This record gives sequence, structure tokens and C-alpha cells, in this order.
Amino acid sequence: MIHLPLAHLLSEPVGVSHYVMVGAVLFTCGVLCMATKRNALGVLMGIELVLNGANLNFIAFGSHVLRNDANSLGLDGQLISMFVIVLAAAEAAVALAIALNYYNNHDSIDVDRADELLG
Amino acid sequence: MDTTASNLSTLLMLAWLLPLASFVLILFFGKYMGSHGKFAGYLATGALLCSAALSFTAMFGVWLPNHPLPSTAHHTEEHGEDVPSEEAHGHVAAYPVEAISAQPVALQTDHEHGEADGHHATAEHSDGEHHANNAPPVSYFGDWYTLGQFGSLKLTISYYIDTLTVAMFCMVSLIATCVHFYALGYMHDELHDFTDPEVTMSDGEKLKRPGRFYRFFQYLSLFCFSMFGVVISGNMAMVFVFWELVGICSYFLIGFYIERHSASTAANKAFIVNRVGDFGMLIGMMALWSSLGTFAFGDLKDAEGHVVEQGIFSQLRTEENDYHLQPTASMVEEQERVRTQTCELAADEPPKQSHAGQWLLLIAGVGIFCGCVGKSAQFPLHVWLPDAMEGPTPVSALVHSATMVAAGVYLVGRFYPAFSPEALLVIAYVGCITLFVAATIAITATDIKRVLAYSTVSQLGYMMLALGLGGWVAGMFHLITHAFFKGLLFMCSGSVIHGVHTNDMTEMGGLRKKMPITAYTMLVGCLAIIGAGIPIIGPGFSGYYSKDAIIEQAWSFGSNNPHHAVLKWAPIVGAFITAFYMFRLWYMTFAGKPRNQDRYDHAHESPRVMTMPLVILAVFALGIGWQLPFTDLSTSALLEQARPVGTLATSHGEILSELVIPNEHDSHAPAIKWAAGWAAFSTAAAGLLLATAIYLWKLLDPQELKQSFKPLHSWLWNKWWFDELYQIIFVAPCMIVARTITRFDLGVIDSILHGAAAVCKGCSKVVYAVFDQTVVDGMANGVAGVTWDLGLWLRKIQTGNLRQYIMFIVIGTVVLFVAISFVQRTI
Amino acid sequence: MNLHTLVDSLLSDTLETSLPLFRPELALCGTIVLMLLVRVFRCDRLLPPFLLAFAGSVVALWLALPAEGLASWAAISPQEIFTGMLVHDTLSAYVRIFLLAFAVLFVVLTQLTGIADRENGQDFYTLVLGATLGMCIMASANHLLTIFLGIEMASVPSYVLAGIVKGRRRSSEAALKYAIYGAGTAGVMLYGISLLAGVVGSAHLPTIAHELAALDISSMLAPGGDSSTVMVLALGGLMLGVGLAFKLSAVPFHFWCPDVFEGAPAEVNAFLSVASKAAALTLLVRIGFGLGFVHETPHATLATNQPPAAIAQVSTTAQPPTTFAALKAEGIVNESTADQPLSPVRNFFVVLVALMAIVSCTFGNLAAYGQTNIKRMFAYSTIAHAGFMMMAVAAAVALLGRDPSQSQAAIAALLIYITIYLFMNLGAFAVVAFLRNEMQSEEIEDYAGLIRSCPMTAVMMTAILVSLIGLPPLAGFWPKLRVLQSLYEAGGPLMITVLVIAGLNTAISLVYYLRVVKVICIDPEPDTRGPISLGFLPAAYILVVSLPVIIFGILPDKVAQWAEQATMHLF
Amino acid sequence: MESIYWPTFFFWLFSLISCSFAVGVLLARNIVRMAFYLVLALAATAGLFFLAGADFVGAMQLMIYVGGTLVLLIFGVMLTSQERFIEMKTSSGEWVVALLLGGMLLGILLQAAMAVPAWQGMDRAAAEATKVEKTATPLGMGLLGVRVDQLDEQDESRRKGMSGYLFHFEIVSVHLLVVLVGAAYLARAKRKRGRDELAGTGSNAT
Repeated sequence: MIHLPLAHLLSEPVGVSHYVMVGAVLFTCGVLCMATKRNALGVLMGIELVLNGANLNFIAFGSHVLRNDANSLGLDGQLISMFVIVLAAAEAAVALAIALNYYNNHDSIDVDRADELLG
Repeated sequence: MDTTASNLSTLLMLAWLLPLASFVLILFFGKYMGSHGKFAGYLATGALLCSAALSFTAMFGVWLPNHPLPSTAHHTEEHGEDVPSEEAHGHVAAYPVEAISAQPVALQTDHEHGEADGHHATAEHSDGEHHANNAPPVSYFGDWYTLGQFGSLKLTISYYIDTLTVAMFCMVSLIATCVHFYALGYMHDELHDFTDPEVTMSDGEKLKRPGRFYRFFQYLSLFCFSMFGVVISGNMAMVFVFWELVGICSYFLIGFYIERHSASTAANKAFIVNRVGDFGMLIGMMALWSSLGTFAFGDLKDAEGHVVEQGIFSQLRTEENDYHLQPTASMVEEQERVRTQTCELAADEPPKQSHAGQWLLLIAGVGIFCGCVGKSAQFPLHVWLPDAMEGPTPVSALVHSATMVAAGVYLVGRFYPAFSPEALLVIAYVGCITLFVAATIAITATDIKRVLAYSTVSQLGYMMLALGLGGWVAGMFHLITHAFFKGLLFMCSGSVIHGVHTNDMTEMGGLRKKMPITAYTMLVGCLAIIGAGIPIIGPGFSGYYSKDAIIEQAWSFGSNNPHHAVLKWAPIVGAFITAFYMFRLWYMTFAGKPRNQDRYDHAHESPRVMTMPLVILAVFALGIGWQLPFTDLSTSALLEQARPVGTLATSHGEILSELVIPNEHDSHAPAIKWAAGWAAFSTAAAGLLLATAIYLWKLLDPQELKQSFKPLHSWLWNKWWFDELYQIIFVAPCMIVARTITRFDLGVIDSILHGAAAVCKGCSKVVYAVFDQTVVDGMANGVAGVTWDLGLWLRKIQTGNLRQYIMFIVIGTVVLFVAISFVQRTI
Repeated sequence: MNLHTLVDSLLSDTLETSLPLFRPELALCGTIVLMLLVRVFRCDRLLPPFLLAFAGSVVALWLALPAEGLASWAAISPQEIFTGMLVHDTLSAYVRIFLLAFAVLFVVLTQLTGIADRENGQDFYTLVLGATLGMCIMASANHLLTIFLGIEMASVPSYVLAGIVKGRRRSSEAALKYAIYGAGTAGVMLYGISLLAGVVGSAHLPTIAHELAALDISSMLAPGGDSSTVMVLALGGLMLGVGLAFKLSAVPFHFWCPDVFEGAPAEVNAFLSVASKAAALTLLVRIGFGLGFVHETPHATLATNQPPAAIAQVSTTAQPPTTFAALKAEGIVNESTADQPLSPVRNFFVVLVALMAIVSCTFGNLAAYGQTNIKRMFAYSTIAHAGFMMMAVAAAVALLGRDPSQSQAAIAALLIYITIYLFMNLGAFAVVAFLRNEMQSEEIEDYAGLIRSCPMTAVMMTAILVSLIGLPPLAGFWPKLRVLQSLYEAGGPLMITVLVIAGLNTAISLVYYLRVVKVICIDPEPDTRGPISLGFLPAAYILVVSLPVIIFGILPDKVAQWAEQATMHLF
Repeated sequence: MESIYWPTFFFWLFSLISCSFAVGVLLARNIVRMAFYLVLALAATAGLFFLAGADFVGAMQLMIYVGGTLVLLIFGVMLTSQERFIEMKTSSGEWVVALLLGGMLLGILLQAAMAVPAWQGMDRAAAEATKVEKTATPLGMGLLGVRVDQLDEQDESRRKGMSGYLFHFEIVSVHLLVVLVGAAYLARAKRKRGRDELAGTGSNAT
């Protein structure tokens, strides 16, 4: 019988590490999104990704399914991530309002147009 | 046993001397061998073919039957639980080193416990099994001929044969044979009167001269003889002699087109730079000889097998001391004598016991390594190798990528038992800097051969790094795989140059359709050099196995020595850059649209005599890392057999007490293997993707990039300003001194007469200029001015661009993380 | 133990302990809600937003003051409230008074400069009070989520405040930069928090300190130890530091600061540079002391599972020890044994904060050189001062394991600094705001010859600028001296380096502050400028706000006394 | 051959979707397409939440993020997309710098993710024995300040760290109020500007 490593990969449970890696990818994508998008709304989407990456960490650290020892974050993880979701929503609302205000003043949503303040 | 020794030494001696015979014949009769010595080529090629046959006979006919490789199946049965599941199913030829290493890993654990207590606590561990494992590798040492005995100094022509020697013979002879065949085609211009398009005479005509076909092969034969000599040498003195011979051949070959100014300069440069390194090597040899009294590597035995004279290795790593490196009593004495003499200390002051003899050992090790720095083009003596590309391409392929430059690495590997951990650290750092510097320069080079030359320097850095980190097999393995794929790459580039008559990649493009064999064999070479393979489980190209082994060793080292984290990251970064510039080269040459239609139209595939070696080498570049199906034979298993004594142990620094050179088998621990494998794979893939995005998909515009990174580009384009730096530091002062002396000679009297007056005048001027104007005024104006300028300059960082600010968050975090991890250790 | 005791303890903790101690913040919440109601029921003619905000902040300040005057501070016992989410001690009480007092002064200032007219007054004051609320929470945070929440609550309204003048391009640009930079650093900080909490398994600061001590980091760092876990901890700590550095505008996370200061109105700048910095520094102290120090006996009422009676008893009987010796005698501080496991944590903190402090201070002072806009110059000055204040925190934490009484002195220096900085910066920005209203300009060169047009303002501005340099007769001298003294006490190569750089920076800062003084006092008046008359109330406001700069310079003892009292219960 | 452990399979599935669409957001040029990818990435993350046993948070993620925040963002897209088409292309140099830095950051973070021994997975038997309980009730109680999971915690010192979140639950509402007032203020149409100019900014230094 052929013993595919892929099958081995699928037959073992994943750990917190795996979740944190996914979180790291989301986080990095988010940060890069913020750093490369010239559309302010794209930047805001990057923020969402960043916060989501961190949130995934909280969920993973608090999960009893992934890690069953005394030192896990427990319910705190989920509670914190709920607050993060709420705070992210609030932040998104304000940031969007600011972006709209910017758009009204600059007639553009390009963040590279924000170049009057420097030095 | 005895017959094995004599058989081996005879076979290899023949293989060694055949090129010499060819050289002598061509030297005397070359001119008469056909028109322009056409027959000389056949003679040299034939000699090399015979050498190759003899080498392979030595390997497969004598060595392997007498020293069978340990059986993989047997060990997995014994230690099955240690090995990841894919190994349990032997037919997945996943990773040969792993399979072989299974046994020592298990044994090593108890070995290390003993070592933690100190070097002396190992006596009780010397049970049979332990010893069998830690015994020196099988090697044959003997004298062929004693040149003379001067007091205690005995100069002999001796041999030291172990698996590494045989493997090197096979590798060198195989590649050399391929190159000879290739050169038969490549050098056909030399078969008739040759017009050198790059040399213009004073009358405006191009230089016309008779062909030098036979002379080329004459040099090649001499080179092969010297190279074999380095490999088979049994003592340092003999190594040195052949070392110099190799250098001379290199000089001849680089300067083959001696009429070209660039070629003769390059040849001179190579020779001089190598001398700098050899000077260090001589110091190292003196240090060794003055304290140990011998140059020989191995122990000389009489007919009954009793040791008559001890070699370097067995003196430094005695059986009683469980093969740990320890300076001999004579070394301790010597160091102490030097110390008391130079420091003028009172003789009754007690000797420093802590570092007894270690400094001397370090000097010897670093001295020998200096020679290797020169020969293997390591930083800071790497400048000669790219210039050496002035030689014909077969020379580049054989001498400057596969063999001669590898001699430095080989010597480090051969001399390995005598390097102290501190010396290894020096080696590792030199390798690390080399690999990085050269790789970055390769990014911007546009001359196809120069890209490959820098790539060679960088790969040699990899090998040195691996050796310095304790990865003996990893380094040697990479030496062999690299020889194949780099030889292949160079010959492919030669084929391209032969086809389009230019070295400049900006004039190529789209050649894939015109020269398919070259293109796809070169693709194999590129994939091999970037270490393409399926991570963790394999299979992959040959570079995949050796490069992963190096990176694993680096990670293993990094986790033991957090202070030297840069050594852990350098090979990863190097892998990224390597993948980028190699595929940049391939895409620029073979993919896309032709940049110069004229050259494209005239391009053609090379003749069969040139493409056949390419195909042969491509097969090796693909498969030299594999385990031979249904056997236990693989390159790494062979090398494992030659592993120097004592390198299985984790060794600790004496002078730098926190330095740990980890046991190489530790690097195959699943955690390290997994992380390092993925890191290597992902960075290489990222580099490849970046190259593809820029040069194939054209998502990013290279011109725009060049503009964005203008300072960086010019920094790299000018090769980190190394040549200019050396010009300023070394060459210019020499010139000035020379000129000064000349002038002094001419005008001694004048200068004495006018001197006094001038000095007085000068002094007053200096006082006025320096003190009054600079110090007094400068203190007042300068400090304020400097801070003011600094302040204004700092404003420029605040660009006003929001996205750059975001980028600075990332930079700040990363930089602070790095800074904190360094600063905190020092406080 | 069952659900009942849990609920009981929650009720007693919340109703009896926490809410009474949380009254000032509740007053702020009430004002915010009231302001919304006033708008909903359209009675803003009756209750103008300014009055409401002023009354609300005064009430909050009054509630925050100790009941029996300043003498009764000693009666404040350090305790955790809201089941350990916040900590209430003299430090948080002091900073809260500071913040609310600032809020009162700030509300008056905005009314005088007229930035919050009746149309958008409700919005403006809601945001100001909301941000102040967040800062109060930052100052007493005791839990990683509270830290994040506090920073968000302080920052998000500030983003809007930066763009409060809707129609201006620069204002909207400033708001956008502030918001996006802030959101980015908040994300990084959150990730760091998650790593910290994930390794340690708790988000409650004292518990984290406890767990860190149990981890025994020094042995993990030794060869063969689990150094990779320490790496994760360091990364988490660093990323948490990024969020704080953003609030502190410490280099290299300061990029928002000059742009926002230039784009936002001067009043908002005063708010950002004083209140926001004070809260962030207090939070920095909280984190440094919370993670670098294990409380041997837990705070009196933190254990929610104790029966209510016991809580009441403990909180009444516990006499707060006043000296370090007493603390030591009671076993609260045990310098040799209890703190050793945490010394790597402290080292990390100190190195990180000291590095950023050095760089911020130097960078801020140098970059301020060539500025032409006064707000932008003050932005860099703020960065430099934040660096200086961070040095005090670094010194305090460095001294923590060795000499807690000196450590307290360092924190006292910080508090004095913050307090005096309030008057300096509020005064300076008030002058800038009033002058802007008069002459429509914020360029330094337009201030030429101000001493002849409005001498009182010019003199006060000069006093403030000289005080910002830290020259002796004025108040700014004392805190700088004390910080330098703490650095000297802390000793060690790093701290001495910091000391030297701090001294050099004082000299560097001389140039650009004095340049403004020169423009104001020596340069001739331009002909184009009309007469400037600030009016009585603005002039009086400037006088009131900046007089303490002179008074505290001559009589520094009072502030020092408050500050020293405020640091009493850090251990 | 061992049978497939389905949670792991779904983990790889969801994480693959999530990561690849996150990369999609990063690489997409079109803002609408970005929003769409973001929806998918976030929804897949919600799936990961479910897999980790956080059912309630997963549901919240779907509702608030995917349902709420994104609708907000898409509103923004619609409100601002009326301008004439301007190419907002990021230059190659910036891309390369960003990718290099991002790679470094990712490397550090991934290394951190793999570094802690306690974060490695359990073996299969232990994982299958783990009981997945519904978390909505304890979460609700936790928000009200009663940590019912404190009851099973044996370790005294850890129990103290398990704080109730009543405070945050209440104070966040004030925060949301403030934030909404602020957002509404900015998003409101400009009114007469005379007084703003005079008092608010005054500055003609534009």
C-alpha cells in the first residue's frame, strides 16, 4: 500500500501552531494590503485582515479542541475576540467616515494624494 | 586489506599520472600532432577518459566491494521508531542522509551525556559498540617516494585515500572528460589561424595569430594532473606544491587569450590574489610543523600494522581522548614559549591552563583556511574569480566552477579534524559573508558568465558555511552536487555564447526556440542550483538534497548558538537571492522576445560534441543526490563513510566558551528538518516567483525597479566597490610608495636642502589652518552646522506618504525585534 | 464553590467596591449620554453643549478628588476593581485627577477659541469626553483587553477630533493619516497581545507576571533551554510596545504625529500632546510594573471567590504601608527572591523603552530644527519630550528589582513632568490657537515682534518656551533634573548612556526653542500685520494656564509632594 | 492507512480558502473584487472558528464582519467610485519592498508560531476524546461578569486571572455611542462654513 504523506497530514489533528500560522498569513497580507493599496478603502480592508489574523490567534489560544492543557487561554480567548470584533467594527465605521470626508475634500480616494503634510 | 590498499593506490596513481603523461607528450610533440595539434585534443581527452575509467574502477571495483555501505533496511528495523514514516517504506528514496544517519543519532545521545561532564568523562563509555561508531574512517596512507629528510622535516610523496578521495577522483575525472569533449567542439576556432576580434593592433587591424589548440589541451592536462595531486596528497607539503601548480595552470588558462589586455590583467590578478591567501597558508603550515613536527595527514604503519609515525590527525585527536580535539603537549609548550617571549612575562608565572595550545591551534586552522580563502574565492579575496571569466568557457566550467575553486573547500574538508571550533566559526562567518555578498552582486550583473561566476562564489560560500557550522557531509555533498550542476551551467552558457557570440544577456532573449537542448539542460541546472524539490518528502534535483542539508545544519547551529543567528538566516536569504538571479538569467536568455533580432537570427544550436556532455551532466545534476534504486548507494552515504573522526560529537569552544558546534546528525531531527525544509522551499519559491513576475510575466518593470533602487543598484552593479576599495587601500599606496622612492632616489640632496625650510613653513601653515580655522572656528560653527544639517536631513524621512508610514511600522517592528535580540544579550 | 458564591462575589465586587471608585468615569459616561439626550429632545438652547460638558467634567473632577482633601490620599488602598479589569491606586487616582482637570481646562479653552460652536458642540464635546474616558481607563488598566480597549477608546475619537474641521483638505488628510496609522499599530499591538496571552495563558497582568515568574525565563535563555518560547514572548512584548509607542509618538512609530499636528487645530493638538501622552505613559508604567514585578500578597479584594464580608474586612483593615522598609517587612516586596525570575522581563522592557526613548528624544529635537510651522515644531517637541519621559519609566523599571524607593522616585519624577508639561503645552497651544484666530496664521515667522503687539502673551509664550528647554528658574527644569537623577541612580552602561544623551538633548533643544523666542522678542514687526487684541478672557486664560510654569518653577515642592504621594502604592 | 481525520481536512480546506483569498485581496486591482475576496476570506475564517470550538464567535464573525462591516465597506466603495477613472497603480519598487518586508515579517511570525512546544497538536486519540461543548452560555455569563468556567479551574492563582467582562461589556456601549456620534458628524453633509472658517480653522495657510 502506498503511504502518501498527504494522508498522514490529514489523519492527525492540527495544533494551535497551525492556526497561528494561518493567522500570521492573514496578518501579513493585511499589513501588506495597507502598505500597497492606494485606494483608501483597500487600506481599510487591510485593517480588517490584520485584526482578523489576531482574532484567529485568540480563538486558537483559547480553544480546548486544539490544546487541552491547563495553560490555555480558555474562554478568555473567545471573549477577547468578541470584543475585538466589536471594536473593529467601531473603528471601521470611523475610518470609513474619515475616508468619505477625505474623498469629499480631495475628490479622490487615492491615499497618495494625501501629500500636503510632510517634512 | 593490504591488497586493497595497494590496488587502490596503484589505480589512483595511474589515474593521476595519465594526464601528466599527456601533458609531457603534448609539450614536446604538440606541434606535430595534426594541423595545429588537432590530435593533441584527442590525446588529452583519451588520457582523461582512461583516468575516469580507472577512478570508477577504484570506486566500484575496489572500494565498494571491500567497504560496503551500511545497509539501510537493517537500521530502520532497529531504530524504526525514530524515523519518520516515509523512511519506513524504503522504496521512497526520500533522503539518503537520513537513512544512513539513523544509527548514529541513537547512539549519539548517550555520547553526549558523557561529554557534558567534560572531556575526560568518556573513558567508561568506551564499550565496543561505541568505539565501532566513533572510530576513524577507513583510510589508507602511505609513502610512494621520500624526497628527502632535513632534520625532523621529512618531505615525501604520499597518498591518503579514503572515500572522499575516491569520490573526488570520480567527480573530477568525469567532469573533466565532459569538458574535454566539449572543448573539442568549442575550441575549433583555434584549429586554424585565429583572428581575435577583441584585440586591435596599433595599425587598426585585428590581431591574427596561429591557432593554439594543442596548447589549450596541454594546459588542461597539466591542470588535471595538479588537481588529482591535490586530492590524493597525503601531507600538507605535497598539497601545497600541487596547490601552487593548480594556481599556475589557472594563470595560464585565464590568460589563454594573452593578447587581450583584460585577459592578461585578470590572470595577473588571480595569481596575485591567490598569493595573498597562500601566505596565510604558509603561516598555518609553519605553526603546525613547528609544534607537531610532521606534515602527514595519516599514520604511517609498518608491515605488521604498527604505527611508525603519527600524522597530524591522530596527534590532535587521540584515541585515549575519545577523538576529541585537543592540542598536544608540544603545542601547549610552544604557545607558552611564544607567550612568555613576546609578552616578556616572568618565566615563573604559571602558564594559562585554560586555553592551553588553543591559540596555536586557531592560528594553524585559520592560516590553512587563508589558503582556501584565496583558492575558493572567499570574501575578501573573491575579486579574482569573476575576472577569471576572461578564459575560454570550458576553462570556466572546469577550473573556475567545478574543480580548482572546489579545491579550497576540499582542503577544508580534508583538514577538518584539525580545525578548532573557533576556527570553524571564522570559516562559517567568511562563508556567510561570501555567500551573501556574491549573491547580491549576481542580481545586477548582465554578463551571463559573470552571473554564473558570482553564483559560484556564492555557492562556495555555502559550502564553507556548512563546513564551519559542523556540517561536514553537507558541505562535501554540496561540493559534489555543485560541481555537476555548475559545470553544466557554465557549459550551457558557453553553448549560448558560442551560438550568439556575445556574453551580454541584454542582447539575448527567446533563444529557447533556437537552441532547445541548451535551454532545457540549463533549466535543469538552474532548478538544481536553487534546490528545487518537493519539501520534506522529496524527490528533488541534486541541489535540493545538499542545500537542504546545509540549511538544516545552519538551523541546528542557530538553535544552539542564539548569538550567531545571522549564520542561521544567511543561507535562507541566500536561497531566495539564488533562485532570483538564476531564473533571471534563464528568463533573460531563453524566454520572452529576442532583444536583439540580428543576433537572434544568427543563433544556432551547438554541435553534437558540445550538447552531448550537456545532456550527460544534466542527468548527473538531476540525479547525483539520489539514492541508487535497490541499493544503499548514494553520494551522501559514501561521504558519510569518510566522515572525519570526532565530528560526530557536539563540540564546544574553548576560547569562546559559549560556542557550540552541533553534531551534524542533530540537524536531521524532524523539527529542524521540517522548519528548515519549508523555509528553504518557500524562500526559493519566492525568489523564483519574483523573477518570473519581473522577467516572464512582466508584472513588475525592471527599469522602474532600477530607478526605485538606484543607489542600491549602483552599489551592486559596482560589486560593492570592492575593486575600487582594494585599488585605494593596496594598489594606490604601493604606487605612491614606489613613486616616492623613485623621487627620493632622484632628489635626495634637493629635498634635504629645501626640506628644512619647507617643514617650518608647512608647520606654521598647518597650525594656522588646522588649529585656528578648523578647531577653534569649527568647534563653534561645525557642531551647530552638523546638527542643523542633520535636523534638516531628518525631515526628509517624513515623506508625507501614508503608505510609507505603514511600511515604517513593519520596518520598525522588524528592526526593533532584531535590535532587541542583539542588544539584550550584550547587556 | 458554586455559582451562587460567584454571583454574590460579583455583585459585591461591582456594587460595593468598583462602582463607587469608578464614579468620575461614570460621571463622564452620564454626561455623554445626557448630551445625546439633549440633542434628541432638542433642548440645546436650554442646555448649551459647552455648559453640559463643563459641568460634567467639573463634577467628574470633583468626584475624583479624594473625599477629605489631599491629605486623605494615604487612605487609598490599592485594589483591583471590576473583577481585576482595572486597578485603583494612588497612581490611577492622580492621573485621573490630572486628566479630568485637563478636561475642564480644555473645555474652557475650546469655548474661548470657538472651535466648538453650538452646531457641532455636542459632537465635539462627546468626542472629547469619550476620549478622556478612554484615557482614564488606560491609566488604570490591569488586563490586556482593558489596555487594548482603553487605547481604542482614547484613539478612535481622537481620529475624528483631528479632522473636526470638515471642510479643510489638510484637516481631512491629517484625520486619514491618523486613523490609518492608528489602526495599523492597533492591529500590530493586538497581534502582540494575542501572542503574549497565548504563551502565558492569561490576559490578566498580575497573573501574567505570576506565570512569567513560573516560566523562569533566565533558565530558558541559557544554552539548551527553550529559547524559542522566549523569542515568542519577546515578539509579543515588542508588538504590544508598538501600540504604546504609537500613543506615545515614540520613534520609529511617530510618523503620524507631525502630520496630524500640522493638520489638526491647535486645541486638538493640546489634547493629543498632553492628555494622550499622560495616559500612555501611565499605561507604560502599568505594564512595566505589572509584568516586571510579582505581588507576593495579592491585592486585597481581587479574589472574587471570597465571601463579601471578608472583602469588606480586608479593605478596611489593610493599612497601606508607606515606606519601602515597611513593605519589605510585610513581605510584599522581597527583592532578592521574588523578583529574580522576572529580571529578564524587566531587562527586556528597559532596553526596549530606553532605546526608543533615546531615539525619540534625539530625533524629535533634531527634526524640530528646520520647521516653519509652529504646530509642526511643537509636534517634534512633543516627540522629544515623550522620549524624555520614557527615560523616567525605563529608569524606574530598571530600579525596580534593586531599589524600589528610588524606583518610586523615578515615577514621581514622571508625574511631576506630566503635570508641568500640562501647563506648558496647554499654554503654548492656547497661545497658538488665540493668535491663529487673530492673525490667521500659524507660521513662526508671522509671530515676529509679537512682544510689541501683545506683550503679555509674548512674555508668557517666552516663559513657556524657556521652560520647555528646562532652564532653571522655570518649572520645566525640575522634572528634567529629577529624571536625570533617576537615571544616574539606575546606573549601568545603558542608563548612563541614556543620561548622557538626555543631557546632550537639552542642549540641542535650546536652538529651536530659542529661535521662536528670538522671532517673538527681537525680530521687527511686519508692516502688513494689523493690530492684535486678544480680548480679556483669552488673555486671562493664557495667564492662568501659564502662570504655574513660573510658580512651580519657584516653588516646586507642592507638585513634588503630590507626585510622591501618588507613587506610594505602586508596590 | 489511517482514516482521514475530518476536522483536520476541514482545517486545511478553510485555511487554504482563507489564505488564498487574503492573498487575493492583496493582489487584486479592482476594489469591488477585493471586497468580494475579503468576504470569502473572512467567511472561511469563521469556518476556522467553528472548527476550533468557538461556535458563537464564529457566528458573530459571520454576522458582524461579513454581514455588517463589509456592507459598510461596500457602501464606501459605491460612494467613492464615481470619480473619473484614475489608474491607482502601485509602483514596482514599492511592491518589491513591500513583499520583501512582508516576507521577513511573515518569516518571523511563522517562526514564532512554530516555536512554542505547547502549541503543537495533540495526538489523535486525545483529540477525539476532547468533548466539544457549546460555548454560548459561558460566553454570555462571562459577558455579564460571571465566569462559570472558573468553577472547574483548580489552580487558585489562575482562577484569579479569570476576570468577568461585565465592565468591558458596559463600557464598550459608551464607546460605540461616542464613535457613532463622531462618524455621523464626519459623514454629515457640510453645512454653512462661514463660522467654521472664522473660528474653527481661521488659517488661510492652505
